[in-house]
Amino acid sequence: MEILINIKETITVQEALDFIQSPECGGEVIFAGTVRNHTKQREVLKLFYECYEAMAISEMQKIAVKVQEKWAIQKLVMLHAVGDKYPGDLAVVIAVASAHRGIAFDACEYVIDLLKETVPIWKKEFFADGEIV
Amino acid sequence: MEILINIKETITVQEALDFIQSPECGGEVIFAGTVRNHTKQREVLKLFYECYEAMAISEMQKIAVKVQEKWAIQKLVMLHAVGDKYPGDLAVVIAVASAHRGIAFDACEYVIDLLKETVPIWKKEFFADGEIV
Amino acid sequence: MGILLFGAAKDIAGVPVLEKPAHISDVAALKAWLYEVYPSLQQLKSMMIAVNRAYATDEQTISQQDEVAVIPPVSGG
Amino acid sequence: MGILLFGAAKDIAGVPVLEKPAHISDVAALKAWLYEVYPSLQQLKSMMIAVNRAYATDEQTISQQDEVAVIPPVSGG
Repeated sequence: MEILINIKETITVQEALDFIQSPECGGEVIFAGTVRNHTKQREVLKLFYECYEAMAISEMQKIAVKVQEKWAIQKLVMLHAVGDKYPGDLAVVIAVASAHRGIAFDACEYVIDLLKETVPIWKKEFFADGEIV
Repeated sequence: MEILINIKETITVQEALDFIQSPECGGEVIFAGTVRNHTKQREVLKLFYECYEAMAISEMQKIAVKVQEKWAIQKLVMLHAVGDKYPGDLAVVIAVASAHRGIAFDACEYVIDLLKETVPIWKKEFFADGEIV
Repeated sequence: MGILLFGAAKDIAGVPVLEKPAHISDVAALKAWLYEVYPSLQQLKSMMIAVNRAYATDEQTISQQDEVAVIPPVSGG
Repeated sequence: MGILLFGAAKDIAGVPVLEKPAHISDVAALKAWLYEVYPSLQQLKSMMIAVNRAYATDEQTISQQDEVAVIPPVSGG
């Protein structure tokens, strides 16, 4: 399995596509998480993502190892943005390429679920009403 | 639910992204199906996709209606390429945007599964050994 | 209107459109006639008939104004 | 090495790094000390300790050379 893991200011779906698309794989599943302009009906101005980068990369690598143990996936991309992010901005991109689409869906969902549970990245929400959580 | 359905010579993931990304939705799931350079260990030179376009569009609309009945999806894109397609070329793109990622994964997989079952599109495989199936 | 043929059905018949005999008035009769004229159609894993761009049951009637199509197993995606 | 603080834990402590008292030799003792010095940390839904960039159990020992971090509930993605 080829793996691309990256944490940086700005991420794009295109760089994930560029890495996973290949004539060997038939099915690619991509999850893109974007900043929403509301959380539970409250207007969001921006998010600020911080991360414990060395450990975050290590935890992402552990997720990749688990994926490899579970499924025959050819390529896996995990990208996470950090810093100030505004509504509509990309926060996370997960991309999986496989010969069989069923396992690509399963693996992609598994990765984003696990990333949200284990990878040390934190967001602060700046609401329009002035609160910061 | 906003819907984009298109059948044409060349499709891109970007046009699906442009349609579904919005500050209202948090999660986007995209399936991209590309032409593989092999089928069951046999080298593929190209595929030729033909379609019964008017009925294909109608069947895709029926899928969209089913999706809408099942899940709270904000946006749905179904793109299919036709004509000669070579290994690495995009054949199909499904994209779903939703506030909740779980249903976006479910809906996206449902759409591609159903599309492969019901939409009148046919591919001819041109193998390196000369056979056409 | 004629009968549209696609994919493997078109290859077997060798033409993209067939003239529909006037006596055929439902899907079951159309299928029987097609299998008789082109026995190789029986090799298809499935053969659906679409009437006015929607999958039709065997019981569905066909009039001269209907758009009729022969749908071999689809293989998009 | 110092103790790294992130997210809500950093906000509660008001600093990104703390000096680790020399007498603390395992994760359980570190947690107890943190809760004593910063009682507000008890309001966190969870507080994990990472030792050398991996989640640690309460029993894990900590030496002066280890990289130790306080991990409040993560919220990436």
